[in-house]
This record gives sequence, C-alpha cells and structure tokens, in this order.
Amino acid sequence: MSWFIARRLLSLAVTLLLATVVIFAVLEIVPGDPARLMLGINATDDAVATLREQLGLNQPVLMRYLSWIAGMFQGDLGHSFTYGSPVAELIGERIVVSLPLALMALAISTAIAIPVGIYAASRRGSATDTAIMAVTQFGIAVPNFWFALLLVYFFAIFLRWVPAGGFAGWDEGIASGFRSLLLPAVALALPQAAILSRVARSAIIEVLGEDFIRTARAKGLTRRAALWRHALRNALIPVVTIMGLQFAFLLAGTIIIENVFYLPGLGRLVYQAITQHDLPVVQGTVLFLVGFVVVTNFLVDITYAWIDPRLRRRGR
Amino acid sequence: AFAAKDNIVLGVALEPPNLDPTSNAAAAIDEVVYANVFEGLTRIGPNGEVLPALAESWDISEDGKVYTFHLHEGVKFHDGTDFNSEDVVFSLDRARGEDSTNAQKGLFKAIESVEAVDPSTVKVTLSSPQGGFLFNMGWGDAVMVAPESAATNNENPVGTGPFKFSKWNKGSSIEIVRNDDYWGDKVALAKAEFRIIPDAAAATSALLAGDVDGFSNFPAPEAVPQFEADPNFALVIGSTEGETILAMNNKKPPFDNLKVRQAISHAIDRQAIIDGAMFGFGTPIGTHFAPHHPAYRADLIDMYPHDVAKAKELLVEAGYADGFKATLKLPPPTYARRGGEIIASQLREVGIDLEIIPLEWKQWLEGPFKAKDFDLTIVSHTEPMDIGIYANPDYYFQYGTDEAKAIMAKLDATTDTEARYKLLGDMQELITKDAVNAYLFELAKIGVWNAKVEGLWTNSPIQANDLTGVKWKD
Amino acid sequence: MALLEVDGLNLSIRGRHILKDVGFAIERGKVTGVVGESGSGKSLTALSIMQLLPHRSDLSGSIRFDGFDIAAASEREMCALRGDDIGMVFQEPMTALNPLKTVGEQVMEGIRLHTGATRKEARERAEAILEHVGLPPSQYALTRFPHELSGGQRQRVVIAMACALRPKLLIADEPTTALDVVVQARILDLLNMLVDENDMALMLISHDLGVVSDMADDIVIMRGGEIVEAGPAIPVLKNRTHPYTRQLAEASTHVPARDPDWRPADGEGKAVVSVSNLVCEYPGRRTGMFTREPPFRAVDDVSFDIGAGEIAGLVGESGCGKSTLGRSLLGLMQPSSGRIEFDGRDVTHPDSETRSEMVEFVQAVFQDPFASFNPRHKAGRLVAEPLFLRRELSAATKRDMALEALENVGMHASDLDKYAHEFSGGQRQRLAIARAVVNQPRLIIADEPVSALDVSIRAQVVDLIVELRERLDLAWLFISHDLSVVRSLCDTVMVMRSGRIVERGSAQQIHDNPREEYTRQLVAAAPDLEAVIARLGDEG
Amino acid sequence: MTDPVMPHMEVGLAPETSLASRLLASRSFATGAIITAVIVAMALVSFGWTPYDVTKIVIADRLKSPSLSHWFGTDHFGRDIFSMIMVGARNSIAVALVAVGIGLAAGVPLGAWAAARRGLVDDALMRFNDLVFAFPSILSAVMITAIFGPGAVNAIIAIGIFNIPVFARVTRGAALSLWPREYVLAARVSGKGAARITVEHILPNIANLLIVQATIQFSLGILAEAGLSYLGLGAQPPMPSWGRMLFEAQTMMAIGPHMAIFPGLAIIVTVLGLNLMGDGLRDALDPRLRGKG
Ligand SMILES: Nc1ncnc2c1ncn2[C@@H]1O[C@H](COP(=O)(O)OP(=O)(O)OP(=O)(O)O)[C@@H](O)[C@H]1O
Ligand SMILES: Nc1ncnc2c1ncn2[C@@H]1O[C@H](COP(=O)(O)OP(=O)(O)OP(=O)(O)O)[C@@H](O)[C@H]1O
Ligand SMILES: [Mg+2]
Ligand SMILES: [Mg+2]
Repeated sequence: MSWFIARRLLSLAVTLLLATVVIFAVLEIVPGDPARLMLGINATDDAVATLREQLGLNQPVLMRYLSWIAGMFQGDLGHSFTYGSPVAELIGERIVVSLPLALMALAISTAIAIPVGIYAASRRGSATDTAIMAVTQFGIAVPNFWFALLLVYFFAIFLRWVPAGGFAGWDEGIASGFRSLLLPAVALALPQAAILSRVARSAIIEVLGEDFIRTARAKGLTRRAALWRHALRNALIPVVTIMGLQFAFLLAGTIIIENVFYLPGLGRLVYQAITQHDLPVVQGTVLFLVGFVVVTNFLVDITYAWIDPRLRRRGR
Repeated sequence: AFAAKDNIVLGVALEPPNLDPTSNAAAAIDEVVYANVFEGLTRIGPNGEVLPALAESWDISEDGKVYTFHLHEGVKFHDGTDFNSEDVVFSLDRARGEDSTNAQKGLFKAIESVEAVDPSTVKVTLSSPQGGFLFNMGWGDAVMVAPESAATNNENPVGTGPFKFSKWNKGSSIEIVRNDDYWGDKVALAKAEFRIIPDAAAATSALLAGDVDGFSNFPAPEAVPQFEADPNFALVIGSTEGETILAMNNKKPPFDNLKVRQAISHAIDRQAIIDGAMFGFGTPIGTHFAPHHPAYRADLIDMYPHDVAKAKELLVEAGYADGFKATLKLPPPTYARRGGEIIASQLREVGIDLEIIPLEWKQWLEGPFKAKDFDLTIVSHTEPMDIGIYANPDYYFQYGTDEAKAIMAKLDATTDTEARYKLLGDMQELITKDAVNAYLFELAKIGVWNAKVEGLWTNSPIQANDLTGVKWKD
Repeated sequence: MALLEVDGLNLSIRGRHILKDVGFAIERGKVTGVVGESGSGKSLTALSIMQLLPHRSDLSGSIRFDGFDIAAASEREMCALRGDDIGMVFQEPMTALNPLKTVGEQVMEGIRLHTGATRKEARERAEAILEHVGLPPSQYALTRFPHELSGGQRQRVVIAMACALRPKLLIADEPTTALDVVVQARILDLLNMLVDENDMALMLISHDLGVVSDMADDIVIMRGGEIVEAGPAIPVLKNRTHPYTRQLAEASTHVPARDPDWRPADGEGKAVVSVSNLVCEYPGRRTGMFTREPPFRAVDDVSFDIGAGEIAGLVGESGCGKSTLGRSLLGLMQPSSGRIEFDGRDVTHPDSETRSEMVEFVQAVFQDPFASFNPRHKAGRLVAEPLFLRRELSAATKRDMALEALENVGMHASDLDKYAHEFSGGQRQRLAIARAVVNQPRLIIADEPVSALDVSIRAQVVDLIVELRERLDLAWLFISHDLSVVRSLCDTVMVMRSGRIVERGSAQQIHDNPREEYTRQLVAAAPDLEAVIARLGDEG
Repeated sequence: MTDPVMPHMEVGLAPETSLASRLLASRSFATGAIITAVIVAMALVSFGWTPYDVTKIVIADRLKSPSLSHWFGTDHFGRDIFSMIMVGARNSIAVALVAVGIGLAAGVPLGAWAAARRGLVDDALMRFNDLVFAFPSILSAVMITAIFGPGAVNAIIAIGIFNIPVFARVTRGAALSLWPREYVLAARVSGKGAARITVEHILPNIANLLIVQATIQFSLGILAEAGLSYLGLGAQPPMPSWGRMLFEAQTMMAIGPHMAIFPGLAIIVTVLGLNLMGDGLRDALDPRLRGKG
C-alpha cells in the first residue's frame, strides 16, 4: 500500500511540476508588460522601468521561473496587480466559498445519482428505468448556466426561499452561508447528477452480469442481496473515477456559476484575473486549481486501492 | 411597533481596486467612500451645487486668487486623531506634489501654495483665478486624509465622514458603519453594505429577490419595466454627466477625413440606439455637453440628422463609394456593447463594415485610450464639464485643433458666466461642425430601490452614493 | 423416486427456442454426467434447475426436486433452496468469486444466510469446509482475497461454498475446463470424495467425454438443446447405440490416419529448426520510477531440434512457457540469449532481410479461431496476408495462391469472398491453417490450435494437420496442454515445466513409459476415454 | 471543456448482423439522428437563406413574442430569433465539429503510436494526458480565449486541445487491447510493420469506438461553445451564437422570456440529439453494451 501511495505521489509531483512549467510558459507569451499593467496607464516610463527591476522582470526567463517556484514553497505567490494584496491571501479568501460550493455540489450530485443509478439498474428495462434514463439524457444536455437562470427565477425571485446570489461570508453564520450556496450548488450538481447516475447504472448493470453475482445467487442470495452485498462495491470504481473527475469539473465549473450568482469565489477571481490580465493571480489560482485536480486524482487512486484489494499490493 | 430599519444594502457594479479616492481615478472608489467615509473642504450636492463640508465657510480674495477656508472644529478622523489645518496642508500638498499618484492632478494645477493660518484656518493661494476651484475641491480626489493613515487608506480608509469603514469581503461586498463620533448630524443608517454585482442579470435577480435594497445606478435598463410596475420599488430616472459618444480616431485614415466623420454622424440613428441599447433611457445629444446644463446647445442636434442617403453621398464625396472596413472596439458596459452592435448595423447600411472587438476595461485603457490604437470606439465620458478634452491633441481621439485650444484658453481666463456660456457654446458648435466624434446620448441615471428608502440621489453630478441623508420610511 | 426429475423442459430466450423437451432424472448419491458439444444447452439446463436464467427467458415443463416443484416455486422458495439443498459450481474460477471480498466472507455468507449462524459459528464451519477441500486455514487464511489464490485453489473455494451446507444436489458446470490437467484431476478427485462422503448427487457437466466417463454413474448426452441419449454410463458408452454417441466417442479417441510410407522430401533427421540454450525473459514489473523487479524467465535454457516433416508436440501445464517459446520462434519476441537456426541459418536476431525470409519459412496458427481474423477483411485477403512482403507477385497470383491454400485445407473458391464471421469455428481454424500454408513454409507453429474446438471438429483439424504434413512436406510444432491429442497426433513430444524442457521422446514412449515424475503425473491426470471404457468393461 | 465524464467503451467484436439494420432498430439512434439531421439541415440552409437578416437591427420590431411572422419572436434588437438560431446552429456545429476534428487528427495518431511503441512514447503520452487532464477544461478554455482574444477560432482551439487527450486515450486503450489479438500476431508473423498493422488492422477496428466518442465529444463541444459564448468568449457579434443569445436574454426574462427559452432549447435539443445518436450507435456497434449506457 505504501509503495502504491509513494508511486502515485511521485507521478503527482511530476504532473504538478510540468503544470508549473506550462502555466509559466503560457503566461510568458501573454501580450502586455506586467509592470505597466500593475501601475496603470498613467505611470511614467521611469516608474515602469523601476518596477520591472523590482519585479525581476529583466532577469532571464529561467531565473524568473525558479524564483516563482521558490516563492511558492514559501507560500508566496506574488501580489495581485489589481488588488495589490498577496495572491495567496486572495486564494485563501476565495477558496472558502468555492470549496464548500464544489463539495456541496458533489454531495448533492452523489446523493441523487447513486440511489437513482441503483434503482434504475435494479429495474433495468422497466418503464421507470426508461423514464429515468430519458430524464438523465435531458439533464446532460442542459447547460448549467441556463439551468441556473431558471433556478434563480423560481426559487429566489418567485418563492424567495434563498438569495438570488451573493455570499455574505461564513461569519454571518453557517446556515446563511449554506443558504447562499444552495442554488449554485444545485445548478452545478444536477447536470452532473444526470451523468453520474448513468455511470452508476451502467456500472452496476455491468457488474450484475459478472460470474460472481451468479455464484452469489447460487448461494441463495436474493437479487437484492446480491446487488447490495456484491455488485455495489464492485461498481464503485467507475463511479469513484467519475466522481473524482466531477469534483475537478465542479471546481472549475464555478467559473460560470459564480458569475451567474456573483459569488466571491475562486472561479470568479480567476475569471476576473484572466480578463484583467492580472498575471500573478492567474498563475497562482490556476496552479492552485491544477493542484487540486491532481490531488483529487491522487485521492481517487487511493480510494481505488481501498476498494479493490488487488491494487493494494503492487500497483497496477 | 418595529424600530425602523437602519441598515441598507446597495448594489454596485464594479468593485473598487482599493478604497483610497486620492490614489486612483476609478469611480468605484468614490461610489463607496465619497461623502460617506471621506470628506473634502467642500462637497458637491445632489444637483451639482457646491456645498460646505469640512470647511464651514470660506472667503475669496478680490482677485479671486486667495481662498481662506474656515474649518469645522472638533473634527476627528476615524482613528481618533484630530483634523485640523495641518491635515489640509498635508492633503493638498500630497495631492499636488511631484510624486503624487493622484489621478486628477489637474484639479490642483492652479494651486500655488497652501498654508495653515491657525489650526482651523487654511489659506490657499492660486497662481491664477479659477472659476471652478471650489467645485474642484469637492471632488473625491480632493478629500482630506491624515498623515498617519494616508499610506494605508487603500485597504483601511480613514476619513472624517459620518461612516467608518468596517470590512471588505474582496469580490463580494464592502461594509461601512455609522461613525458615532461624527462632527456633524448623525446619519440615520447604522450600517450600509455595498454589494458588488457586476453582472446585469445578477443585479436584476438580486433586486427582485430582495437581496439588495437598491441600485442607484441600475445596470440593466431592459429590466426596468418590471420594477416600474411594482409598487415595492421606486424607479428614479435622473441625469448623469455621461456623454456617450462614438469616438473616432481623428488622425487615422479614413477618419481623418471630415466627410467620413460627417457621413458617420449622419448614418447613426440616435433614437434607435437609445431604444435598442438603453431601452429608451437616455437623452440624445448633438455635442459633447450635458443637456441639463444651461450652456448646452440643443440646436446642434439637428446638424447631423439621421440620413442614410446623405451619409452615402458624403462617403462618395470622400472617395469611399464602396464603403470601407474598420474596427469598433467596445469596452464592457452595456451601452457600449449593445450600442456597438446597433451602430455596426447602422453603418453597414451606408457601406461601412465594422468588425466588433470587445475589450475589457484594462485593455481598452491600454489600447484605444492610451495607445490610440483604434478606429472607432464607444465610451461614456462621465467627468463633469470635460469639453476641454477637445483642446488636447493628445487625447485619444486626437482632435485638439488650434481653434479649439484658443476657445478653451479664452474660457479659462473668463469669469463672467454669460461669457463663459457663450464660449462653451462656441466650443460645442466647433466640435459638432467638425464631427470630431458622433454624439449619441447622455446616459440616464437609473435608480431603482426599495420604495421605503428615501434620500438617495436622483441625479449623478458626480459618481457617488451619498448615504448621509438616506433613511427608511416606516 | 429420483432426487431430481426434469420433464418436458422447454426454454426460449428472447423468442429463440433453446431447450427442446428436455427430460432426465438424477438419482440420490450418484454422479450424472451431462455431455454435449458447445451450445448444446448444458449450461442452460443447469441454470433452469437453479432458476437463474437470463432475462426474458421463457421456461415450461416440470422440474421436481425432492418432490418439490421448482418450476412453480416462488423466488423466495428458490432462494431458500439454492445454496442449501442445491449447490452449484461454475466453469471459470477466475471470475466466480467476488474480487473485493475475502474468501472467508464469501464462504461464510451462504452458511449464515441459510443457518442463521453467528459469525463465529459460520467462521468455524467455513474453516472446516475449506480444510476439507484442501485449503487448510492455517496455510490459506480466511482473510485472503481471491486474487491471492491460484485458479485451482479458487475452484476449491467455489466448491467449498457450494458444498458448505451439504446440499443434496451439486451441479458442476464444466468445473475443470479452465484448469490444467493435473489440477483438473485433483478437483475431480475432490468432487468424488465429497459425493461419497455426503451421499450427494452430482450433476457434472462437461464437453469432455473422457472426464465424464471416468466419474459418472449415469450419463446424459445433449445436442442442439435436445437429449440424445440418457442412461447408465457403462452401457451407453460401451454400446454406443445412438449414432451421435458413437460419433462423440470416436471423435474423442480419434487417431489420424498416417501414410506409413511417407517420408520427408529432405530425408529424415535433417533439422528444420534447431534451438540451442534459448532463454526468453519478460521484463520485471516496475516497482518505482526507475526500479524494476528482476526479469521473469519464461523460457529457460531450452535446446531442441525439429526435423523436416516432423510433428513435434509441446506439452506442459499452464504458464510453463509454451507460448513464449512459440513466439520467440516466430520472431514475435526477442530471446535474451541462445540461438535459433532455421535450416542452419541463424535467425535469433534477424535483420529485416532475414525477417522477410522468415515469413516464407515459418508460419503460425493460433488458438482462438474467432480472434484470429480481422473481422473486417474477407477470406481471400485474410489468407493472402503472409504474401504481403512478396511484392513480385501480382494481385491475381496472390489470389490464386490463396485459393490453392484454401483448397489445400478443404475449402472452396466460393469461400474467398466471405467474412470471417460467416464461417463456423472449425472452418475458421481451417482458414487459419490456409493462411499459414499459403506461403508454403517449412514449419508451422500451432499454439493450442484445437483447444477451443469441439471434439468432432478437433478430429477433423487433427486429420488436416497430418494430411498437410504429408502433402506439403511441413514440419509442425504443436503446442497443447491436452496430452491425449498430442499423443494421437505427434511424432515426438517435449514436456515443458517452468520454462525448461524436462523430457523429450516419442509420443508412445512418453505415454507408456514416462521417465520423469512430472510427465508421469501429467499422463496419469489426463482423462483417457479408451482406458476408462476398457476398465469399465472389465468391472461391469 | 470536454467534460470527461462519459463512459468509454471497449472494442466490440465484429458485428454479426448488419449495422444498418441494428441502427434502424434502435429507437434512440433514430430519434437522435432525426434531431441531428434537422439541426444540421437548419445550419446548412442558413448559409443560403434565413427568414430574416440576422445582422439587421430593427429597433421597432424588438421583443416581439413568437408569432406567425416571427416563429420564435424577436430579440431586443428586433432580430428574428428563429433566424438567429439557424445561424447559431451553424456556428455551434462548426466550432464543435472542427474541435472534434482537431482531437481526432492529433489524438488518434498519438494514441495509436503510443500503443504500437509502448515504452517511452507511451509513458510520455500518458504524462501528457495527465497534464492536460489536470487543467480543468473550462478554466483553460477561458484562459486561452481570454489571452488570445475572444472569437470562434480561439474557441475552437481551446475546445479542440481538450479533445486531443480524450481521443488519444480512447485510441490507446482500444489499440492496446487489439495488439495482442491473434489476427495482429498473424499480421506480424506475415512481416507487417507497426505502422501498417495500425492502419490495416487497428484503426479500422476501433473506428466504431472513435465514432461513438466523436459523437459524445461533439455534443460536449456544443455545450462548451455555449459556455464560452455565454462568457462572451465565443463567436463575436454580429454573428449570433446560442450562448451569447442566452447571455443577452438573462436580464430580459421578465419582458422577453422567449429570448431565453428558444436558444436554451436549441442547445438542449442538439445535445440531446447527439447523445441519443451516440447511445444508439454504441448499442448498435457493440451489442454487449446494449442498455448499459
Ligand atoms: N444469456 C443468453 N441469451 C440468449 N441465448 C443464450 C444465452 N446463453 C446461452 N444462449 C444460447 O443457448 C444455447 C445453449 O447455450 P448453453 O450455454 O446452454 O450451451 P452449453 O452446452 O453450456 O455450451 P458450452 O459448452 O459452450 O458452455 C446456445 O445456442 C447459446 O447461444
Ligand atoms: N507479456 C508478458 N509479460 C510478463 N510475463 C509474461 C508475459 N506473457 C507471459 N508471461 C509469463 O510467462 C510465463 C509463460 O507464459 P506462456 O504464455 O508462455 O505460458 P503457456 O505455457 O503458453 O501457458 P498457457 O497454457 O496458459 O497458454 C507465464 O508465467 C506468464 O505469466
Ligand atoms: Mg456452458
Ligand atoms: Mg499459451
């Protein structure tokens, strides 16, 4: 197991390292002088030159890359051009919105999809199954921002159950925080739930066709018992894979959803930073998100090993 | 009975880059702190009038060069330090100083010296008389700051106003609370929150859902009818200082050709733009001047009526019988993006094929504004009384003819109101005749707020959300 | 009254009629063998008894188990019956166990379900039964996962599960087909023992008459969803009154006819292939970014010759390296050391020229007739594939050669334009042989070419191999784990174990007089119908 | 923005019955194919004819509800929404199609190469895949379009890049499972090289799979384009795009709900059609998976 983890950790590190190179390289080719961007348009050329010096922009690319990386290890991701505050601090402020949002969405999606998938799989071919699958087809096709609009109109404006957007901060109370995140989480979650329930259903159906299910049934287990005791856990691997991907997707999906609900989250931060060419924020946030995805993948791998004893001993 | 509500949530479209109005031109800063957190010697009232603020009164010397301000006594900054004449000297010297980063240094250009006569008296000497000096001192860029806190006002603004800064959730909201030690009348609101909602749709839903109590500048004119019909909301349409123009690069062919510019001026249909982009909100203008100002030349609007045939004819005369291609760079606001589409469609009628290029503000400032890298662009000039930009050949649309310069120079030296208005009228006529830009409309200020809220400004002589008079009706 | 009486059983799945009027009886304490070729309906008969039929099956007829009408039983009644009174063992031990649960859990599950035993009691019973099937818990802890056991051991677990509650009837559907002969013999012994001890009835399903004849008291022969013949084993097998029974028995013991006068053109004894000290290794598993386990030696210092026109057999248990050896001769993998010579020419590490010449020297036939062909190509193109490097030939010539090859294997011009899936399994294997001979090579390496075939088809293919050897002067390396086929077909036999060739001799000598202990085991384990019948005859 | 959460399928065995007959029998394929055909037809017709000129702004006609003269009503500029949806279909399809094309053109050879060569090439490809998958696709698409400027071409590139590892992975996986097949061994014994085997034996036999994946990616591409356009990063005005139409409709939900409804439905119906077609194709191409998706 530890061997397995070590190996995965190594590949995680390699991916992250490559990611830093890519992020750095992509932003190198962005047009515009960071120093001028930072000082604004009224700045004199002298001031810009001084700042370039201070920022080390005159150093060779490699040096700048290395010092970026070095700073990162000390938790220093540079300062935002627009806000002037440290990028790490900005990320810290924003992640407390985006992470709960993505987690909530994942929880909602899972809570809906798994039971639905199990139900549909156990009644495979029935009218209910067909109906559920039709609904999920629909769910996959709905753009989440459009769905979000409808949600806002119905639940926030018509029923006034939840706010239409915004986020007051967790210090206003956990309940109010969750209320603010509910609609966005649902908007993010439902299309994903549609996908996940299809995956869960097909994974279960696949497992139900395996020999060992027949063996279990030959032991006298009912169809239900065979499903619960033998099929589910085996169907978990594809489901966990998709959940892992979804988590990353949800985190990034906040870019659009946070705009619709004007939530002060990472998604909006990075979107704003990208449109305003706030490079340190873009670099920092993108790297942070990439790190998140990579770590999620790592956790998914660990989960595989936890689910499947065959993976525990010696890697793949 | 319930106690009247004493807090308010106001929506604002843009998040300020920081909270120091003396450091940055961004209107978003003034929208939060002006008159609320920071005060100047004078202030500008709801209708553009100059009112006393930290200076309780002032004397002007005969020659109009020396202003003696008498300060309120017992004024304290939010951090507890006293406000006195030293702070005024500090503030004004800082703003006009060599290494000042003040975005409106022009406001202080005329100042020769600032002296503290005694703790509550300040004497400001100008190098030449300036008609608008008191008005200038009322700008957000001229507010009073303390030496102790000036450096940290970006994040933690410390002023003398009736509200104190409380917290800033980056990307989300800024909160200010009542300053109980305020020198003047206590404000009715205990707390105010500026909720940052950049998206028009989100703004609409936030209002409808009751998340915010109002927008003094509501960004979605198309959504207004639903508020108009709803007795829970007050809809208050006022004027702004925002002349929305189709700016043309006067130095770049073919826009250096007067006939081309005139053709474009004829080709556009202002009312269609106002209706299509602003859903009817806005006043057509024929020149670069606020129509509610007495010096506005209303007749100029008839100089270039919407006339496609005439426009085509002018293009033929200019040698562009087959029309031409050009770009139209658009900053983010709705008026620009929607107006741009309509203008593109209108110019297509006369054979001018525009490629629309949407830009973020930053890119717009760097490109069209700073580097003059554009053919056409749409922007609203929201500074009050800014016709002087036409005397600056270096301004982004690059007009600044000698004739314009001469008029403006004369204006500066004139103090008589009638004469000033006449000169302003001449200037308007000149730029309209030269079709420097195509003048579209004056932005309307669309205020939508809870019908129980009173005291928010109707008009927008400067960009501010002055909350001092705001309270809830029971 | 018999323990199980099946009568007038008809089954259709999705409208396809599969079992037709099937009826037979199984007596208490006796072994009933069910034999038939692939697709004859054996498994579905068993699943009918278990009431575990696939979706949309339509079953009619009566199945009485111990006086109880299974066909009319409710699902709940069946659940009570399954695993308790009727146990079942399936063919594939690799997939029959849930990979995520420990062996102990899986054995205990049925026990607890039917007896309501506590965990502790169930564990004790599970330990006892596992011990009984030859997996003493002291050695094979209950906490092992299925992947930590070998195939044979897994099959023991499955048997333990099925027998844990001493069912009255145990149904075993091809329980040993996926296993080695040696392991197969042990499992069959185990089943025999369990039947004797518990007075259990066993329904043993197999396509191998040899396996069944050795075990069965009664025998049921199926074909195309119908029962051809049923009755006590000895008379059925000895008298072979029904033509199909006879055909089946003869095919199982088929010996191809050889021309006693045939001699290879090159003269006997001249080596076509000569292998010396061949070692083949697979790279070790990766253990880190830069580290690997030591390489795995699949072929270990092997030397042999195959003479012109010789049919050399290569036998050995699964995983001993037979296929690896074959592959290295085909140039599909690089030997680590040693030397391979074709006709005296070194081809161990062929350059591209040598490689293209090798194509005309050695060809291959593989095991799976279904996977051997690109499903998108027609027979003409498939068979002509080895001519690909011979640029000098025109398309027409190639087609003629393909046709000739087809005719050599007994197929016709009309087959040239068919797709692979339009042929039966036997025809496909002929097609594979046609492809191998189209270039008129000197040697064909056949890796388990008949393992996937039914006995009757197997007999035809074996005949074809001998015939082609004589007609085309071919040498064969015939790889198989089935000693009986090897004995009837090959001139010489090599016995391989853990990468080494432990014994080589004439087919007769290996069978009658094995020198090595391992060979002896192999021979003893191989079911041999002739011998069984002979023995039965003596007894009865 | 390729949401990678679609299940991949394994390579199927040779179809035993005619593909056409199985496709025709599949209800979901038929429905999907009809929907897709209608949308594609709309897009094609829009090149030659639309009921109204989509670039012409007629303020007097704005925000008309659906009627006989304007089937889907008009937008805030008085443009005919039905015409805009027709032209928008062209835009969506073009972007998604080219993006899938990029994925196929680059991903398939990469995947096939990795499977054929194994070893280092394979490792490098897997690293590359890991890397691309580590970047949340929406994020990178936003980054690419924002940096290189909004517009259909950059949207295509942004979406296309994410199709590369998807196709590379599918191709590699399927090709790896085919390489040990006996017919490939037979081809190797016949002296054929890796490239030739890939072209003759591997690619034709994974074509089905690629077609199904392409359908899925195509529908994801449509959604992705809509998302980018919604953010203003897709095709620029006056070229209508479904995502931007939705963006513009947002604030007019109360006065012109049809502005939001029709483009939204257009996206849903198109994606639905493609997904149904993909499901039907998969079922028909690989009977073992029937009813699983
Ligand atoms: N799940 C199923 N659905 C439809 N047809 C099936 C199914 N399982 C088997 N069949 C068909 O029923 C027939 C009998 O199958 P069965 O599995 O009983 O054969 P078998 O005698 O056990 O063969 P083998 O020796 O290959 O296991 C075959 O023609 C097969 O194609
Ligand atoms: N590609 C490979 N990589 C690593 N090890 C392998 C590989 N192929 C086979 N082996 C190992 O080499 C040994 C010999 O394999 P080989 O396929 O030659 O056996 P075999 O005698 O043909 O068995 P079977 O009768 O099951 O076909 C086995 O232990 C197997 O696990
Ligand atoms: Mg069977
Ligand atoms: Mg083998």
